[in-house]
Amino acid sequence: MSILIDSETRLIVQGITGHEGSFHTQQMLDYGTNLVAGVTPGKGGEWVLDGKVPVFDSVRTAVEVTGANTSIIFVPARFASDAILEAADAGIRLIVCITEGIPVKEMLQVKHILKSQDVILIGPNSPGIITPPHSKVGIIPGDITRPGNVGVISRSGTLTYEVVYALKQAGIGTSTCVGIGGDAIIGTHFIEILSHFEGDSQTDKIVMIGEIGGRDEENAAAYIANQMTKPVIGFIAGQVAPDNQRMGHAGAIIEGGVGTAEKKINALHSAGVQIARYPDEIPSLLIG
Amino acid sequence: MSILIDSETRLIVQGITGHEGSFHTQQMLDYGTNLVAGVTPGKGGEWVLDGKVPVFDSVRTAVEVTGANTSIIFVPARFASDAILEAADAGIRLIVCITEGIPVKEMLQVKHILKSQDVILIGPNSPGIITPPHSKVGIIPGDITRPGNVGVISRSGTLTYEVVYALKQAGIGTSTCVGIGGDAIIGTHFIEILSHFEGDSQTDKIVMIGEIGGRDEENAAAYIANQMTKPVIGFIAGQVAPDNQRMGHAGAIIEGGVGTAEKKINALHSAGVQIARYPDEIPSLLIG
Amino acid sequence: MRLHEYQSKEVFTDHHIPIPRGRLAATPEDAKLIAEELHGPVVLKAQVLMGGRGKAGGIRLVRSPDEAEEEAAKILGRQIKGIPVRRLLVEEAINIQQEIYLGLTIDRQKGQTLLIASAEGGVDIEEIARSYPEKIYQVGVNPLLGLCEYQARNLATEIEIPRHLWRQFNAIALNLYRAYLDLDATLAEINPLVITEQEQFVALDGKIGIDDNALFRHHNLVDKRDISGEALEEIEARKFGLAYIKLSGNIGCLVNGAGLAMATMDIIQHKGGKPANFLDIGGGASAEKVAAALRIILSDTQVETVLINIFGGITRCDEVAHGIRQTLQEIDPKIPFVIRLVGTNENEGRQIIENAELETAITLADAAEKAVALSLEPVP
Amino acid sequence: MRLHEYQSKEVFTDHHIPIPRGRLAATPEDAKLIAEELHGPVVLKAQVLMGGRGKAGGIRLVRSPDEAEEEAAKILGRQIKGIPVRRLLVEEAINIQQEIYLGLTIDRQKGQTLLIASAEGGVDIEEIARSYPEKIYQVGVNPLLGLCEYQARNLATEIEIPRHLWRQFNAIALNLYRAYLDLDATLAEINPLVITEQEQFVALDGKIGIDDNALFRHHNLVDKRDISGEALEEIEARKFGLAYIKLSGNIGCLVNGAGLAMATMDIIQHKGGKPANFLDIGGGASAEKVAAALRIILSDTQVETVLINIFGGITRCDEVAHGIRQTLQEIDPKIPFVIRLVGTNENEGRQIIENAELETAITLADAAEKAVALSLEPVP
Repeated sequence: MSILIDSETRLIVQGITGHEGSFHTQQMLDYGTNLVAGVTPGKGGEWVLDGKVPVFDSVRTAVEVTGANTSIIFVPARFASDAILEAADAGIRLIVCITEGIPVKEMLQVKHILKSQDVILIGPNSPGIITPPHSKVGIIPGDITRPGNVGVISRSGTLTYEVVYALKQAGIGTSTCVGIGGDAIIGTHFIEILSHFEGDSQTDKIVMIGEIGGRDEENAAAYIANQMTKPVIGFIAGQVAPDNQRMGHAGAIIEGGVGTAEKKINALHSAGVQIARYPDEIPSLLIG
Repeated sequence: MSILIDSETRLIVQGITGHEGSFHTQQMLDYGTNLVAGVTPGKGGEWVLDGKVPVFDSVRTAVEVTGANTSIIFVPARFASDAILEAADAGIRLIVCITEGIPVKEMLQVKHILKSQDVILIGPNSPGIITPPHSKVGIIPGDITRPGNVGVISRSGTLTYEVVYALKQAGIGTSTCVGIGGDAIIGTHFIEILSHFEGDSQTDKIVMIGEIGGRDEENAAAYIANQMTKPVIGFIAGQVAPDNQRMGHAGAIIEGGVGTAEKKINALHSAGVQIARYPDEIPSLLIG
Repeated sequence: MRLHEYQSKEVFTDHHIPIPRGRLAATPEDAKLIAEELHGPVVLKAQVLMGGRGKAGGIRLVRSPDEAEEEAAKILGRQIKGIPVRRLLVEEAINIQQEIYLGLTIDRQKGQTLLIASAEGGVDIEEIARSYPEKIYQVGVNPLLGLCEYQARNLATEIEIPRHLWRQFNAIALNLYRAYLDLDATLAEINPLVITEQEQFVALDGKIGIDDNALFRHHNLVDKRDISGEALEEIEARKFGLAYIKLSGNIGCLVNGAGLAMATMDIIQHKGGKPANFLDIGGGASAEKVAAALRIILSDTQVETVLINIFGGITRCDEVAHGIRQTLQEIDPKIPFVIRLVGTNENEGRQIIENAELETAITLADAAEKAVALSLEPVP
Repeated sequence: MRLHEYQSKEVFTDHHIPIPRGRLAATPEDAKLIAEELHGPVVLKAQVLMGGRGKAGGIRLVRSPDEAEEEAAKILGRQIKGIPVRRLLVEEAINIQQEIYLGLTIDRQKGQTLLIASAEGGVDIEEIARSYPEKIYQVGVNPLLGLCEYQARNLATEIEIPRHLWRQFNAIALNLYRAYLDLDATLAEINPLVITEQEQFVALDGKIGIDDNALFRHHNLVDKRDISGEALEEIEARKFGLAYIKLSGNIGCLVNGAGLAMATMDIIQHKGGKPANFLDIGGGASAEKVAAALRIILSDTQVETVLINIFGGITRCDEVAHGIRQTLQEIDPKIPFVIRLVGTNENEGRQIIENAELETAITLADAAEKAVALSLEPVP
């Protein structure tokens, strides 16, 4: 087993004909993902990637024709929030948004709309999800992972690669790796993914990669202390980051004392999470 | 038993210090309604109606102090949608909005917000609810009803009075009478109230008073045919109304053939509803 | 409140929806001048709020400025459904490739706005909706989110707008929704929305209806309200906040509440009489308002009997009775009245009326029967 | 992107939030002139984006136009945290009865905007928030509905605004929210919002921060961006879409991805070295962008070693390698480089680098150790 993506996944790619969309669609196909269609308004009826993937004008049509249940979004930031809403409206149940740079105002609205719907949004600004060895919905390079029993959750992109690669180098495999995205407003936070891993029979340990800003790690710490039975290893990037170039007082008022790497590390440590000082330390903590 | 209001009802009046609010608050008190407080922003701390009713600045405070669970709204149209949202946000579970003239755009938003909340909105532009002999949340004159086993639902104001009064004259009593309101966008439609009456042990028969426009009666007809076991007597006002001064085609397109008194009467008749030709006929149909 | 075609088109222009070039003309000379400015064939369109103006001769295609002047003179002299034509819209004639229907209105039941489109627009759209409902596409708009681009795009797909025109179509749909929101409209319709032979979208005709409850936000529109299409009584009624619609019968009705007013008309008909009007004095009417209502009823020369049916709630029967007595003291109508007062302060009210020696009734059926009987008697 | 106080106040005025009378001065003479116009005491406020300008002498109350000129000359000659003061806001002095805090910002966790208020505004608001959190009131705004009047009113109650001022306060809160929406702000703050002795609300100081991702909707603001407070390297970096922050160490870092860039800095520190900067080239950077990034790093004279850490995903290692080689051919930096390329096209990339005879590494730990060792060697 794995989390979020499995043998039932039927994936469509929104923005399949764009530069990134087409490159990563090929990568996902090569990896073995069950990719059933692409969507690019105005290009419906074409077949792309050597005629292997049909393109539809709308998510709705793609879902009707192919029975898709999962979508990955590569459309430009200007159109991405509309793409998320389109996917949700068409009945897609898992939406992975790779696009970065979506305005906060739009994401606040999208998040509120999705609240009342039975849909999971990963991202935006996420590297996606990979379940080695045969399924990925995202841009995480396939060859840097191997199958295994460690679940990985991260707010970062390339830092995630660094970590799963370090695991692979140490002979440790990944059950599923989820990049939840680096933006201020994201669809799914650490806690939800932790709970998926807690319930996943293939996952024995979890690596959680946080960074400075927000209080997602602090919330996760409380959740781990109260709800998790599986061991969690943590790493927080930004320990030597300069003072955040904050503006105004409002952020400080609502975030209170949280947000620094030190506070996050302390919170996680108190919750029983072992903390790596740098990514290369993670494998030894998992083995040890 | 009765529907919507009962011995658990703890009522506040939003707009209690206004002309209408204060008059009808007195009427409701005289009738025996369990009225616990009023709300008028800026007048918190006062006691009104001979010092019997405390006034609060906000619904939230009123709820905190008095444990109110029901609200009736008399505030002017300009402020009424905000008042509904305030009540819902403060945890009120039944909101009766008497105010008429709320812009449609605001009501569309209010209705969508309330959808995701566990709250019943009656109205706007409703005469309210009365359960003779001791509780009313609204402006229906108390002395024109008597307790009994007939549930009354109506879209109109004074026509409702006419009907319950005709029932009383004929010696027939009312379990609960609900005015759902005459506006285009209302919180609760016939169907929901029919279902309450179907489940109410005190109600044996139901009188449903509709009028031209919309398709609420047609929907109710379908519901009655499929879900109701109790007999329903209907009356539709506007049988000789002039052609609705419709503008454009859009209304005709979406309403299709529905909306006229004739269509509504036919739909209800097919659903087994006995139709009165005019209000004074209703009692004989109930007895007969 | 309804906007004229030319007003709707001003709104379209403000919201970046293309319309034909053209201007308003109040005289045949204006029409000629505008036709000269526009070069080439022009269309003259009578600006009346009634439907069916085309069949009534209110729309003419002309080839020259002189012809424009000539035809304008004819239309401006005409009445359409009893309403004199005061102004014409003079517009360039458009080469039409396709006529589309695009409209926004409220779905009361679902509590949302619908965007409606059909590949076959034009005057027969209602007939198409009835006979070929599958040709009409609808999409519900979340009122908290507004119309989304993907929704407009999906609609473009369904009515088979050519792909290279999607962007234009989407912009028009989104702009129409924006106009609808900005104006507190309950209807915003472009019919037909045409694709020209130059592959441009143009709003050839438009209708906008504004939510009367939101007019307080749109004083500029209220100031421009066109009352030329309304009966004098209706204009007077609106001044006093009364809902009045003139009908063809001889029993004048004064009632509180729209539902009760309709039921009163219904029962008059059932008892064999004919209502002269619908009149709702609303809730809590003052004596002055009642007096105004009664004056409006009595100004209709067809009225031979008056039925006053008041079920007091917010409305107080004594207040109504004062209004009646006041009016009867001013005007001596010399026609019979039947008055029914029930509810709040009915005793006080009846006393005032009794002093005036008017016919009264207790039940609605009784009141209607008496009024009908009186209305059938020969006028003295 | 942050707005200056004077820019924020322009926004307030556009949104009907009262501000003190006053204007911007670029010279002492301007300041004198404005002081004369305003009659009476004025406040001179240095327009810099740094916090703490009051303590740094950037705010002065003066009694006369002559004094205004004199003090303006002093402030305009000054630097605040290294940034020269180029402009002053010259404003009428306000008689303050009470200072309130009012702000809007994003709560990332709940995914909504918070309206925050406190009866005790002013420069110590963060201290109040820490020591007396019960004095800070917050209300969450539904992003689909916007701030409601009752929410503003409830907040007015909680911070004990006198009742006769509720209407004024509510209008300001609602207008501030409108400004926040219109500008795609992630912060809009009035601190202090003062009640004057004349019982009027005035926004005495304001801060607005705009969502960088939404700047495409606000070209007018971007054009007015003030870069006087930024290091030259940072301005250059923004030009190429690079995220760069200068630090005080000697190991220049070039990394793809913000998280990995931070982790790289962290490991450098753990291995005993000191990062000279944070630099994220983003995803899928071209050779040109990499070259620009490298030029920026090398323009920092404190940099004695460069660590390049690329984990290719969207980013292609060969493209990065080309960018590096190109720059090294242009500039001969004469300082050691450690280069780690992993992921997409890493073999192609390594080949390009190997030809250039640069130090390479496989793991991040290895790369960091090598870079730190090199950075500790005496500069040749």
